[in-house]
Amino acid sequence: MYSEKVMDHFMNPRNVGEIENADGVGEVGNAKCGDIMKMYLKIENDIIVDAKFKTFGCGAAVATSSMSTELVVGKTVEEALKITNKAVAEALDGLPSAKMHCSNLAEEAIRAAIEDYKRKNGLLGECDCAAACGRRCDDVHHDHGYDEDDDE
Amino acid sequence: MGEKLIYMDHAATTYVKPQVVEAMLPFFTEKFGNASSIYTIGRESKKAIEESREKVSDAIGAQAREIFFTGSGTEADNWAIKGVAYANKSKGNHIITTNIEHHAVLHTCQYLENDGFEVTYLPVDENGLVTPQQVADAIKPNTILITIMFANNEIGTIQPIAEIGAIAKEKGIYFHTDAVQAIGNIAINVKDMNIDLMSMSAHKFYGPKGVGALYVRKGVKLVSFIHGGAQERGRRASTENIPAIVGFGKAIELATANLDEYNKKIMALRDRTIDEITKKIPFVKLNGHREKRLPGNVNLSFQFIEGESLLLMLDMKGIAASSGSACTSGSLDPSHVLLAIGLPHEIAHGSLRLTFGDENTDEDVNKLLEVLPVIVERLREMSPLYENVKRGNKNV
Amino acid sequence: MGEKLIYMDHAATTYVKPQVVEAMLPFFTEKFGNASSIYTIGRESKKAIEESREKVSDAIGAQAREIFFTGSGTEADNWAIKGVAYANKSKGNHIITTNIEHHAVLHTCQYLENDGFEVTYLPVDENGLVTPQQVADAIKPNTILITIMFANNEIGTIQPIAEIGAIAKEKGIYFHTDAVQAIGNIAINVKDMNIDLMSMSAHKFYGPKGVGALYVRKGVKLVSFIHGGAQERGRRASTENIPAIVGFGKAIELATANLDEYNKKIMALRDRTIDEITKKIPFVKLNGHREKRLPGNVNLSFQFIEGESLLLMLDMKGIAASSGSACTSGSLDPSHVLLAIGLPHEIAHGSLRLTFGDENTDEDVNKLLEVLPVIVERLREMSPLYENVKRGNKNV
Ligand SMILES: Cc1ncc(COP(=O)(O)O)c(C=O)c1O
Ligand SMILES: Cc1ncc(COP(=O)(O)O)c(C=O)c1O
Ligand code: FES
Ligand code: FES
Repeated sequence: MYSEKVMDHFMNPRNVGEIENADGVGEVGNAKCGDIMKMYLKIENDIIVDAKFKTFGCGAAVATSSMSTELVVGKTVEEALKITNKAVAEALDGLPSAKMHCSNLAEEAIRAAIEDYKRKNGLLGECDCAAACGRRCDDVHHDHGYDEDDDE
Repeated sequence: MGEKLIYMDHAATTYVKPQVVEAMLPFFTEKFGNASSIYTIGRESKKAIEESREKVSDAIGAQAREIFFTGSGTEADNWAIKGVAYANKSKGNHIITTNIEHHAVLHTCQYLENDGFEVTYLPVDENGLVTPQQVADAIKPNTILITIMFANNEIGTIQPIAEIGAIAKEKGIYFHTDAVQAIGNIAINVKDMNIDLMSMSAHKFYGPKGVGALYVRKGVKLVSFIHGGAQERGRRASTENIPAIVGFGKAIELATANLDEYNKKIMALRDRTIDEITKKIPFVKLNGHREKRLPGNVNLSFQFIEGESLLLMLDMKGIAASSGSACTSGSLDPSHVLLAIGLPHEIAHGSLRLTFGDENTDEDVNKLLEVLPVIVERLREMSPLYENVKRGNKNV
Repeated sequence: MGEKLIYMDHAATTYVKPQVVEAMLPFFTEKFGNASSIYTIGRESKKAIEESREKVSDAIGAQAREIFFTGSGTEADNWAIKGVAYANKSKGNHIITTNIEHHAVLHTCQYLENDGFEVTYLPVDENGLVTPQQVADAIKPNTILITIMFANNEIGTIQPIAEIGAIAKEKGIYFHTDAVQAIGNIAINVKDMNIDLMSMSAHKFYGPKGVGALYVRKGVKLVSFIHGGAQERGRRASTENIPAIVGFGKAIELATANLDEYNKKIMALRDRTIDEITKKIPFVKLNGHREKRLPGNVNLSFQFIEGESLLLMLDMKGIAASSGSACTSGSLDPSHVLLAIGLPHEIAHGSLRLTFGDENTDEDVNKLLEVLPVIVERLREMSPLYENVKRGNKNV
């Protein structure tokens, strides 16, 4: 079900933990649907120099958390915002279709952490706020393991 | 992984015992005749089926002609429930069940609700039990069927089946029980327990997959579910799956002959596992009734962690287990059973089911007790929910 | 009997090929994991199922996701017909079929007639054929399904499936075909033939019993038949019968790879049998179309004798065959198929079906040609009907 890369990032997750006095912290997800991701960013001169995470969730959730911390480090804030869940999934050699939504979590955690950084630094434009975490349980977990085009 | 696999998921399915495979094998190659045929190898197939039917009826205290082979436990459930419902709809349209049934029962009931039937889903207590009184109270003049599972597949809780059977009998209402988890694992006598219909499946007691059986008490009004040829006395069409039916018979014969000893053995593994894990690991809860539970079933919730991650890490250590977390299936809600016994979503997500069987040993449990605490701790260290606890805030 | 069995009843069922048994075996014992489980042996099971699904879809020109495994060919027929009927009843309630379908189709249609559907049973000609024109003429505004078998199990007649498919497509009506006798025996491409749903069963082409498959073209509206767990993408519940599914895949792969050669071989046996028997034995008639027939099918009616007696005597000589006589099943009427092609009852009773397969040889046919005339003559000598003939009265 999972690629070797997913299993590697699951069994040996990179950057687990917290950053004290992080410049941005984002927490997304909902324990109710079985996934919460918390992302910590250290940002210097608009560049992400360190990232750490904590995740409550499935193998895909842990692996995408791990991969996204690797992807953001060294990027500017604007570059990091362009990282999509698809990019995270691709970097892991793909995810099973029922698990694609777990990669949304990573994308949103990055956004939430950056938003927190922007807010703390007075960089937030007026209407960015709602966009950060529009993810809701019901949106993500709509399917029951069936395929998209099946009628039942 | 190189290591020996430690399989602790016997409620999901079992391997097929060598004696069972051996009994099946001739029917693939030499004795392959269609049981409807009148020539020698056809008659041999017919005979093999009837011998198997007798083994099944002997094991549950029924008559051979009350046993019908099906293609799965799920098919038996579908047939029993739809079959009784449609055959008796002139008498009423109300069905009583519980909210912790297997999906084979629940989804069938939901299908019937869409077709004009009315279904009462009895709630269970925190141990997963319904009471005979609850059943009695739910009966209405239009009730035609009570369907309550013998033992639950997730938390192992065993229902008061004989008492419910007695109530059903007194009121003249058909009583079906899904005994897929129970049969071959605990002693059942359909007559003593007043069971009218009972679903079984071979792959839960070292028989093959893809073969089930439905016990239908003589006299029960039931319409057919799979229409076609005249197999199974005209009640369940399809060329008989002779190797699998033979395997069913052999497996139930072996299971019944050896039941007490088998139970004693796996109960010891179960009890030791429950005792030691709850002692060794904090923030853990046993799900299901402590005594009224299947001999091989352990179901525990570990707070702050998620089941799929737990399973994957156990798998890396060579241990196969299962979970009630929705993340294993990618669906919305965790197990309806764990929610029904009152677990909050996030705790239900952290559940682990270990079901012991034939080949498990004390060493297997040792290995589990060695690796599980480390894995739980490791996942908790990764969990944002656990931080709060370590900071002294226990109301996460 | 001591003698080698000469099996000439491959349309009833086949032995399972050694390569197929070999492919299945590991899944009983070592690789027994439940395909819904996420640990290693569970994922291996899942993978085996998906590989098998691809073999099936490759064999018929479908996509893997259009194949759903079932517990039998009969279940596939029941599911296809009831599934389309109930899913589309808001559009109409009329179904078109023929009067020579297998009971799996006929009895399902009759069940639906009791539930408010209207069914047209098209008559066939003396060869067992329906014409595309008959189908076109039977279509009404409320027609939702056409279900016509690919090839008949008794007389072997092959219907003009592609032409009927084209009509169905043009009219926007779902087209199901019961291809249980055809698949693995003649080439089928569901896309070229405009087939929307197609039933298959492994035990007719050297695969195991108790496993079928339904091809469902992407987009077809179909309700589920067996409700329960989320197996088969949520459309057919039951723990997957992995050994059998693997066997299905292996068997269809072998059958397809070898189809032309296989056909040539058994056609030669068929044609020689037909030619020589009709030459050697008087008062005999070939049933079914002479050319448009399954490569292995011979169906003959011998006047003045009864099928069961014939089969029993053949069995004593070590030859296994089948008959359309009702006496073999204990029911009143002889085969509905033989009656539908216009045979009088007494002639239908005297029918013999020989269906050739893989292991049959020219020597087998020699043996048959040696014993059959003797048996027929012996039974005729016993028959009061034959007396009249011998007395010169041919209008029996
Ligand atoms: C034409 C036809 N349809 C359906 C079936 C039923 O298949 P199964 O025996 O696998 O249920 C058969 C054979 O029995 C058949 O010949
Ligand atoms: C309680 C219960 N009922 C029904 C079933 C369905 O049986 P099968 O998988 O044979 O269809 C299962 C197991 O899967 C079960 O545990
Ligand atoms: S976290 Fe629940 S499915 Fe990934
Ligand atoms: S003669 Fe005995 S059943 Fe027909």
